[in-house]
Amino acid sequence: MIRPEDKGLKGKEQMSRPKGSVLVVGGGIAGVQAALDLADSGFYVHLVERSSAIGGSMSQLDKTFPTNDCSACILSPKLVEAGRHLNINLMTLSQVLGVEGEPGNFRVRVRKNPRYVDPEKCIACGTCAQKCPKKVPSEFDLGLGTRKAIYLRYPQAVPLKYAIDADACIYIKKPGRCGFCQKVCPTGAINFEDRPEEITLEVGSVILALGFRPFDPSGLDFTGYGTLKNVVTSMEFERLLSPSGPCMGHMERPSDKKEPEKIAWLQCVGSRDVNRACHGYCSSVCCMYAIKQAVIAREHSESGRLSSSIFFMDMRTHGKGFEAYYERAKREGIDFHRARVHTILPAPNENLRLRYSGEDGEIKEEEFDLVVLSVGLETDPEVMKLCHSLDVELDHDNFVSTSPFTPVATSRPGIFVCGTLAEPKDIPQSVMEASAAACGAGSILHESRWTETRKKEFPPEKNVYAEPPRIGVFVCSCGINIASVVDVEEVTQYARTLPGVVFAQNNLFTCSQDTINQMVETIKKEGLNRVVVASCTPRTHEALFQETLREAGINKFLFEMANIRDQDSWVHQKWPDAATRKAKDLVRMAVAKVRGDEPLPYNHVSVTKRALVIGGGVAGMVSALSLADQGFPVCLVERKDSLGGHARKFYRTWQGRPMQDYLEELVRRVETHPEIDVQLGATIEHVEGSVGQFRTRLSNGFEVEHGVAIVAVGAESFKPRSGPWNYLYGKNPNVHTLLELDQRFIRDDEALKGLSQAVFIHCVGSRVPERPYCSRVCCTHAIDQALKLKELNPEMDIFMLYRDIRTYGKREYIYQEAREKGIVFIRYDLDNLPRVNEQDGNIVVDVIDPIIDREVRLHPDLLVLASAVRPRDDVGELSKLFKCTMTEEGFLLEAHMKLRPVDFATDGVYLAGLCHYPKPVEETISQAQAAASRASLVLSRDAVPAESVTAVVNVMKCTGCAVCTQVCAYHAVTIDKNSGKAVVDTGLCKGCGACVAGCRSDAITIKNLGNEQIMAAVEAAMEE
Amino acid sequence: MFYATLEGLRRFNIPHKFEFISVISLYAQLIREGRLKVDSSWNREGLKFTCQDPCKLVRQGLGDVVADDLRFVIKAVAGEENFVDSWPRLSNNYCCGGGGGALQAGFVENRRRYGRVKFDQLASTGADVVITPCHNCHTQILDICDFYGGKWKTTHLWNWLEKALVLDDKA
Amino acid sequence: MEKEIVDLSSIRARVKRQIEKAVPDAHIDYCLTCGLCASGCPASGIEGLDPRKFLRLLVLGQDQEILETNWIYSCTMCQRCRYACPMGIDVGRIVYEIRGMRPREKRPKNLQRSCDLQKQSNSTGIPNEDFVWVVNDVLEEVRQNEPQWKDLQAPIDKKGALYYLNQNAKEPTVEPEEMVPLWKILHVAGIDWTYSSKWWDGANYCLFTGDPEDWEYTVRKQAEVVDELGCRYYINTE
Amino acid sequence: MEKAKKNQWEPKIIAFLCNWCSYAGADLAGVSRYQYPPSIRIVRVPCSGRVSANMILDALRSGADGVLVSGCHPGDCHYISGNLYARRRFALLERFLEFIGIEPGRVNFSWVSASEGEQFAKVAQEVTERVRRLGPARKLVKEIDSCPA
Amino acid sequence: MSSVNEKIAGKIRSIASSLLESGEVAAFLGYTTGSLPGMMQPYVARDAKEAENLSWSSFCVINLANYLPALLKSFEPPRRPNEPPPEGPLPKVGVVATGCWSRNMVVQIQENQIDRNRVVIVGISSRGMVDRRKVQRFVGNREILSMEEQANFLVVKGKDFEEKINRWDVVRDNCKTCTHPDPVIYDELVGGLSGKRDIPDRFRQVDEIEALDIEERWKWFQEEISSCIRCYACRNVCPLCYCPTCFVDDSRPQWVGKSIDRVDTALFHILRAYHCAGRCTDCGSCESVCPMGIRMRLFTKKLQKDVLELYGFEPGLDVETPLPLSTYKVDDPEDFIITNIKKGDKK
Repeated sequence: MIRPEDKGLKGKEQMSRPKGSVLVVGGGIAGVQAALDLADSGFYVHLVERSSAIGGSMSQLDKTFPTNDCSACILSPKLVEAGRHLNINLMTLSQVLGVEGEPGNFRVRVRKNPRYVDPEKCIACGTCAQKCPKKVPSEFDLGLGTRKAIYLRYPQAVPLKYAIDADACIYIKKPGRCGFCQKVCPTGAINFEDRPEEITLEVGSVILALGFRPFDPSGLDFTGYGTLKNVVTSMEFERLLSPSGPCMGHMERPSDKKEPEKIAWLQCVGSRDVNRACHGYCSSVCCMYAIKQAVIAREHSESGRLSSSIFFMDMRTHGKGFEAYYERAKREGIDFHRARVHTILPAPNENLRLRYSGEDGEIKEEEFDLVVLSVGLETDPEVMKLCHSLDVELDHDNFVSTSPFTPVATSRPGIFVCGTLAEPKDIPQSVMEASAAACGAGSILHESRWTETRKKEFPPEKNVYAEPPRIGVFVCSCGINIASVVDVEEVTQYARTLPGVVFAQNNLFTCSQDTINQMVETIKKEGLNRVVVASCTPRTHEALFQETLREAGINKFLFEMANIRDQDSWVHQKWPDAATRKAKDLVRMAVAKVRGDEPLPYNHVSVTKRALVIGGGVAGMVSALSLADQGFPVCLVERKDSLGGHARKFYRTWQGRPMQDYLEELVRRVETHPEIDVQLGATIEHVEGSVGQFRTRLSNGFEVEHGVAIVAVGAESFKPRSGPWNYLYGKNPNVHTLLELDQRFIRDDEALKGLSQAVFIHCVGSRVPERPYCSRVCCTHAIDQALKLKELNPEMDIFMLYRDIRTYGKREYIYQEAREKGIVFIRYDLDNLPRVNEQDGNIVVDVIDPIIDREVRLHPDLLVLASAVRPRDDVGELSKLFKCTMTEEGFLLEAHMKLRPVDFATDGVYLAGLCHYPKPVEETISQAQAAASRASLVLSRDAVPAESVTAVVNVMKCTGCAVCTQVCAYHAVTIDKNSGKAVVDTGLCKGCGACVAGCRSDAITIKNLGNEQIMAAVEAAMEE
Repeated sequence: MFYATLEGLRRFNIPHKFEFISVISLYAQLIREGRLKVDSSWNREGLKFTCQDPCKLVRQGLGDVVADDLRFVIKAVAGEENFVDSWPRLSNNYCCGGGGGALQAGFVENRRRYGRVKFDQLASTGADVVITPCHNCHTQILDICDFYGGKWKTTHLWNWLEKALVLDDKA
Repeated sequence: MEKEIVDLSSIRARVKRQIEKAVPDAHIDYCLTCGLCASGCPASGIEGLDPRKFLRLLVLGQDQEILETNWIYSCTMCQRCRYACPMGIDVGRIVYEIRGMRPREKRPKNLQRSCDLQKQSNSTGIPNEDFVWVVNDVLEEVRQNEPQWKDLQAPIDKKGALYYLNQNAKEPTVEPEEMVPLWKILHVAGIDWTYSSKWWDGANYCLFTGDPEDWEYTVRKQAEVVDELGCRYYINTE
Repeated sequence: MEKAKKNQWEPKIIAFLCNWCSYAGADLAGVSRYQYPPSIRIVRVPCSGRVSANMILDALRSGADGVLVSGCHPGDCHYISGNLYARRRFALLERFLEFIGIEPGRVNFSWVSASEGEQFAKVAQEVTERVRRLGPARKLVKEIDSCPA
Repeated sequence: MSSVNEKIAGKIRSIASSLLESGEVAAFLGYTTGSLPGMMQPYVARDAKEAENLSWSSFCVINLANYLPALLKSFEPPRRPNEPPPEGPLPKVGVVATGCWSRNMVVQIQENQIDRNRVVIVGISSRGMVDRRKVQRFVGNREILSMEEQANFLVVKGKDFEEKINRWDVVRDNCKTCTHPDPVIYDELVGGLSGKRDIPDRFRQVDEIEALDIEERWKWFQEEISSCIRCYACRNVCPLCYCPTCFVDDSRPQWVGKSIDRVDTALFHILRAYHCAGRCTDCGSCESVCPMGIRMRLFTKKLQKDVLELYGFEPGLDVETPLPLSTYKVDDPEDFIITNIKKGDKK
C-alpha cells in the first residue's frame, strides 16, 4: 500500500504506469459482464457484492423478454464463469466504504462482512439449513417465502456457499443458545468467530453497477398493496412464477394458494408519476415484462384457462423484437386495456375488482383473482449514500448523472457506471453498457494490461485412447422445467442400462456450481472418460460442461448433450409419457454418439492486432477511437467521401446537446489519430479468414489484415414517397421528415419562427405490417423538435398525432415538458389514421380525438413525419461476407438478444449502432464502446482458440477427386500436389462438414462428427 | 366544512391565533387521555358500524390521521369487533356525492347517480350503522340509503358516543 | 353528444389559460389522458363527461362547452382523482375556477343563495338571535328533564374559553335536540368551550360557488370571532 | 393430460438440424413453448451441408418413418453456402426416391432460421402429419422375420 | 465386317502404330475382336505390332475410359505417397473414344483421375453400339454362331438359320437416345462427325415410369432389382466408380448390408445411381455387362434428366463447367423445401 506521503518524486513515476486492476461494484448482470470483459482482456478485477451471492435482480426473474429465455438458465453460465474466473476476485457480503486517489491509481476501502461460514470448507450440503430452527422471510423471494438464518441466497447462487444472517441467528444474538449448524456441519465450516474486516484495494479504475430496487407500492394506498392479499408486485410475481420460487413455479396466489385464473397487470406503478411516487421517469422495462409475465403465466396455468389483462397508458415495446412480442401477445388473446385504474377494489373470495374507463369514457368493471402491480425501478437509498460518499453526482431522480456523449462516465473521472444505476433499462442495454464501461475502465489502464492477471492451468488430460468407454450421464431436472414434464428419475435409471454407461444421476440444476464441482469429483472417482449431460441446449451450456471435463482432466470433446428441455419438455408439455420416451431416446442417442468421440487437440490461431471498423458514422468512429486509444491499430472504412454518417443530419440530442459540435470533434479526433487509417469512399468487396486472421479487400483495391471487425454501417430514414404513409410527403413543400426539419434547425431557418401551427405524425412507416417494429427514437426526437419549435415561437400551436408515446427512461421528462408547454397530443390507431389533404395548397389534417370521440381538424403550415428508421438494403451483402445473420426486418442479428448484444454468432465480428436496431446517440455510443470492449478481448491476446472439430482426410480412401475442395467455403481443403490427396488446413476449417457430405468415398470426415457416429445416433434413436 | 376553513385560512392567508381542530380528533384525544370513558358493552346485539371518511375532513383536511381517529373512536364506542371498514377508505374514500354544494345545487338525479357508488360501497360492508362525521355526508347518505333502499342507520358519531359514555359517580 | 368537427385553426383555450393564470400549478396540460381519474370518479358518465373528458375539452379549447356543462356541479370537488392522478392534476380546483366563471345568475340558485346567506350570517339564514334562543331553550329543557344533566352547559360568547365550537345550522333550524349529545360529551370531559352568537355556522357554501372573495370573507369573519373570544382551539364538527 | 390417444400411432422422424439456424429455431420453439408432436428425434449437425444422401437413407433403413433435414434459409448459412450445396443434393435425392416409389413426405426438407421458433413447430407438425398419413415406413427396412431369431 | 468398321479399324491401327512407333505414346487402348461372335474386348497395344490387333465394330460396348487411369498409372514410376512426382513428362497413352466415352473422360479429367496431357484421344463418332441381348431376343433361343455387320444391317447366322436384322433395331437404348455421339475432346479423328442429335423423347423410358403411381413405381423398382446377385459387374465396368473402397465393401461406415436382401440390394442401387448423379455420361456399360439384364441405366437416366431439368447441365461436355453437385446457384429451384407455413395462424 502506498501512503500519500510516500508519493513525492516517485509518485509521478507511478502515475505514469497505472494499476492493472479494476474494481467493479455490484454483482448483477451488468457488474458480472463488466468484470468478465475486463478479466478476459488482461485486467485483474475485484468484484464487490453486498449480498451473499452475485446474480442481482436478473437471478430473481423467471423468464426474460423477448426470447422467453429462462433467466437463471442464461445467467447461470455467466455467474459460474465469473465465480470461477482466475482473474476475478469475487468479494460477496462486502461494501465499498470509500475511494481515494485518481484515475489509474485509486485506493478503495472495502468492508468484508462476516459470512460465519468458511467458504473453503462449505460444501453446500444444506444440512445446516435443515437443522437451523430459525425461519425468516427470504429477501430473495421478497418475503413470499422463508429461509433459515443460515441460508443460500438462491439455489444456483454463486458462490454456492451458505451464509449466516447475523440478525436472525439465535447463537450470534445469544451465544450458547443454539449452534445446531455448527454441530451438524460435516466439514466444520461454521465459524461464529468470523468478524468484519476492512481491506484496501489498489485499482486503476472503478465501475459502479449497483442496479436498482423495485419501487415499493406500500405508500400507494389505492393499490391496496399490503392490505389486499392478492395484490402483488411484478417482482413478487416473478418469484411466484419461478420454479425456484416460493411455490415452485406453480403460480399460487397469496390468499389461498390457488392457481389464479384471471390476472390483471397495472402498469406505471411508481413510474411516470410525479404526484404520489415522485418518479417522473419511465422505468422502460415494465411494459415488456408485464407482457412477458402475461404470456408466461398462461404457460404456467395448469387449468389452461388463465386470462390475462394488462392495463396501461402507453404500450412501450420499443426494443428489438418487442413490438412483435406485443403483437403476438395480442394475437394469443392477452387483453390490453388502454386505461389506468384508480383503485383496486376488493371482491368476494379475496378477488379483486377493477373499475376502469375505456378510452371512450365507458366505465367497465371486471373481477380478477390476482392483480400484479408493474412496479418501476428506483435507486436504493444505500446506493445513493455510497454515490454521495464517492463524489459521484446523481440526478434529481437519484440515478447517476451521465452525458449523452459519454454515456458510461460519471462526474468523477476514472469511475464509470453501467446498468440501471444510470437510468432504468433492460438487460441487453445493461449488458451493452457493462461492456462499454469495461472499455472505459480498461482504456485508461491499457498500458498495464496483463500486469496483474494470472493464467488458468488445467490438470493434464488423462489418456483415454486405450480405455473402453466409461460414460457418465447427468440428467437435469432444471428445477421443474424438465422434471414437470419428463420423468427424470426414469430417464436416469434408464441411462444406467445403456452400453458403456457406468454412472448416471439426476440433478436439480446441473449447471449450478455445486453440481459442477460434484461432477468433477464424480468423473475422477468413477473414472469416467465420456460424459453425457441431458438438460438444456448445447448452444448455451456446452462450453460450461466442457470446461468441467477439462477440470476433471478429461479432454473436453469427450462430451455430448441431450437436449431434453428446449426440444422436449418445453415442446411436449401435454404429452409427458411421450416426452419421457423421447428423453430416453435422446439420451440413448447421445450415449451412442459419445462412445465414438475421441479427444481432440485445442487449436489456436494467432491474432493480427488490427481492427477493421466498417462505417464512419458515430458508432464506427467511437469504436475506432475506443480501440485506437488502447493502442490497437484500426482501419476505418466509410463508403461515403466523408466521415459522420447519419449524425450529420441531426440537430441535437434530446438532452439538448448540439450534435454537430460533437461530431466535428469526433471526426477531427479520428482523422488525426495515429492508430486510425481512414479509408473513404470504399466498401467491402471480399472477406476471408476468421477470428484473429481476417483478410479483407476493399473496393478501392486496398487489402487489410485484421483480427476483428466491427460492423457499424448504420441505417436509413424511411421516406414515404408513396403508399399509405405518404401524407403528402414530396408533394407539399411543407411536409418534412424529422431529419429534414433538423436540417432546417441546423441552418437556423428563420422561416420556422413564423409558423403558426405544426403537426407531427408519429409512427410513419413504423409498427405497420410492412415494418412491424418500433423505431425507438422517433417519439423522443419528434417531441424534442416540437419543443425546439416552441423555443423559436412559443405561440405556435403544436399537435402530436401518436399511437403510443415511447419516451422511455428519462426521456419521459421531455414528454412532460412538451405537454407543459401546451403541445397537444392526440392518439390515433392504425384503423383510424390521420387523413392529410391539401386545400388550396394548404395542409389540412383530420384526426379523431379518442377521448372526446370527435373529429379534430388541424391546419398546419408545417407537417412533420416521424418516419421509421429502416435497415440499409446493402446490409444483407455485408452480413453474408462476414457470415452474420439478419432479423426478418433486415437489421443485423446479434449472437444472443439478452446477453450478447454486440457480438455476432461469428467470432471476432461485432456490431454497433443503427444497423443493430434504431437507437439514440447515447445508446449508439455505448454500444460502440461495448463493441470495442468485446473486440479488445481478441486484440489483447496473441492467439485465440481455433476450431478443434475439423475435417480430417483418410488418404487410403481419398481419390483426389476434389469435390471437397470445391464445396469448402473457406478454402480449407486442397489437393496435395505430391500425394494427389485432399489435405485440410485446420486453421481455416470451420468444421461445417460440407466436404463430408460431398465425398462419395467416405474419405473425409469431421472429427467426432463422422458418419459412423451420426449413424450410431440415428440407429440409437430407433431402438426402443 | 373543515376544509373550507382550513384551506380558507391558508389560501387567503387569514391571520388567526387559534388552532383549528376537528371534533373527531378531540374525541379521540379525550378518550386516549382518559377524560372520556367509553364502554361498548351497550352493543349487546353487535350492531355493525362503518363510517364515511368526509373528503373535506380526511383527504382534503387532516388525512389518514383523523380517519384513524374516527375508527379509533367508533371501535371504542361500538366495540372493536363491530367495526367493518369500507374500501376504499381513509384518504382514498369516495365522496358521498353530496359534497361540493351538490346538495344545494339541484341536479338531484345526478347527485343520486353519483351516490350510487357510495351506496354500493356502504351496502357491501353489511353495516347496520353508518357514521357520518359531516353534515353534508349525513344528508346525502341518508338520502341515498332511502332512495336505493339501504337498511342501515345513518347517524352522527355523537349519538353513539353519548350512549357509550361512562359517567363517574353520576348515577 | 353529437359529433361535430372540432376545427382547430388555432387553439384559443381561453378558459384553460385563465385557470392557469389563477392557479399556476393547475398543470392541466400535464394530463396523460390515462383515464385513472375517470375510472375512480363517481361522477364519470354524468352529463356525458368525466374528469378526463373535462380536461380534454379544456385542452382542446372547447370553452363554451366547458362553461355550459352542469357536470361541474356533479363533480363534488372531492379531489379523489387528484389523490391518485400520476400528474397530480387537481380537477376539483379547476372545477372551482370554472364555477366561479359562471355568471351568478346562471349558477344553481340554492347553492348561490346558501353562500349569500352565509355572507350575512349563516347558510340557513336564521337570525343569530334565534340561534341563541334555540340553544338556551334546548339546554333548559335538558337540565329540567334529565336531572343528571342539570349542570349541562352551552355557553355562548364566553370570552376566554379554551375551545370554540361551531355549529352546523341544520340542527338549530330543524333538529335542535341533535345538539345535545355533543354538549354532554364536552361536559363529561370537562371541556371549557363556547359558541359564538355570530358567524357560528360550521358549514361554508361559499367554498362551492367559485367566488374566492365570498369564501375569504366568510372564513375571515369566523376567524375574527374566534380570536375575539380568545379561544385557543377552534373545534370544527364537520 | 396425455392428449395423444393411446391407440394413435406416433411416427418416429429423424431430423437433421443445422446447429446455427434450425437447431436454434427448435430451441426457440421450446423457449416460446410452441407445442408440437413428440415424434421428432433431432440430430444436431453443424450445417445442412453436412447431410448426405447416405445419412437420409440410413435413417430410413434404421426404421425412421420419416426424415426431416432443415437448414438456414439461403443466404443465412453460417458456413456461407453449405445449405446451397445441400439444396442440390436434396433436390436430386428427393426426386429420385419418389421415382423409385418412396412416398413423397417420407423425406422432407425445410429452411428454419434461428428466429423462427413458431415456424419450426409448424414444420414439425406438418412433417409429422405427412408421415402419419403415410403410415409406418417399411420399404427400406429389413423385415424382422427374415432375420434369424 | 462392314466396310465402315473396317475403315475405322484400319485408321485406328495406323494411328496407333504411328503413335507407338514414334514413342509419343507408351500404349494404345482400343478394342480387339473377341472369341465369341459379337464380342469385342478392350485391348492394350504396346507396340506397332500389337497395334495390328486393334479392331472396331458395333459391339464395343465397354467404356474404355474405365481402364485409362490404371493404364496411365502403370507408366508412372513407383513412389511413396508424399514423394513428389518425377520431374519431366510422364509417358502418354493413346485411347479410342466415342461421344460418351470422351464425355466420361472429361468428367474424369474434372475429377483429377485422368491427366489430359497424358492421353492422346483418337475420336470416333459413334453410330451406336449393338445390344447383344436385343439380337438374341431377335433370334429367340437359337444359338448364334456368327454375326456379320453390314452398313445398316446385321446378318446373324446360326446352325440352321440366318437372319438379317435392321441394325438400328438392336442398337442399345443409351445409344438410341444419345444426343452427343461425337467425341467432345480428341487429338485425332477417325471418320467424320455427325453433329448433335436432337432426340425429343430422349427420356421417354423415365417419363413412362414417372407416369406410374407411387406404389406401381415401387413395384417396378423392386422387380427391376429383384434378380440382382450383387456381382458388382455394373460397378466394376463403370469408369466413374473409382473409389479405392466402394461403399458396398466398406464396413466403417456400413451404409449397405452385403446380403441380397431386397433392402440391401435396393440401397446398393440407389446409392450407386446417386453417386453417378451429374456425372454419368450414359455410356451404357453397366447394363451391357449385367448378367441379369437389370436396366440400372433407368436410375442414372432419371438423375440425368433431373440434373438437366433443374440445373441445365449435361456431364462431360467441357472441362470448365463445374459438376452440378460441386456448385450451386443462389436461385436454384427449391419448391420441394418447406420454407414458410402460413404465418400468423396458430392453432
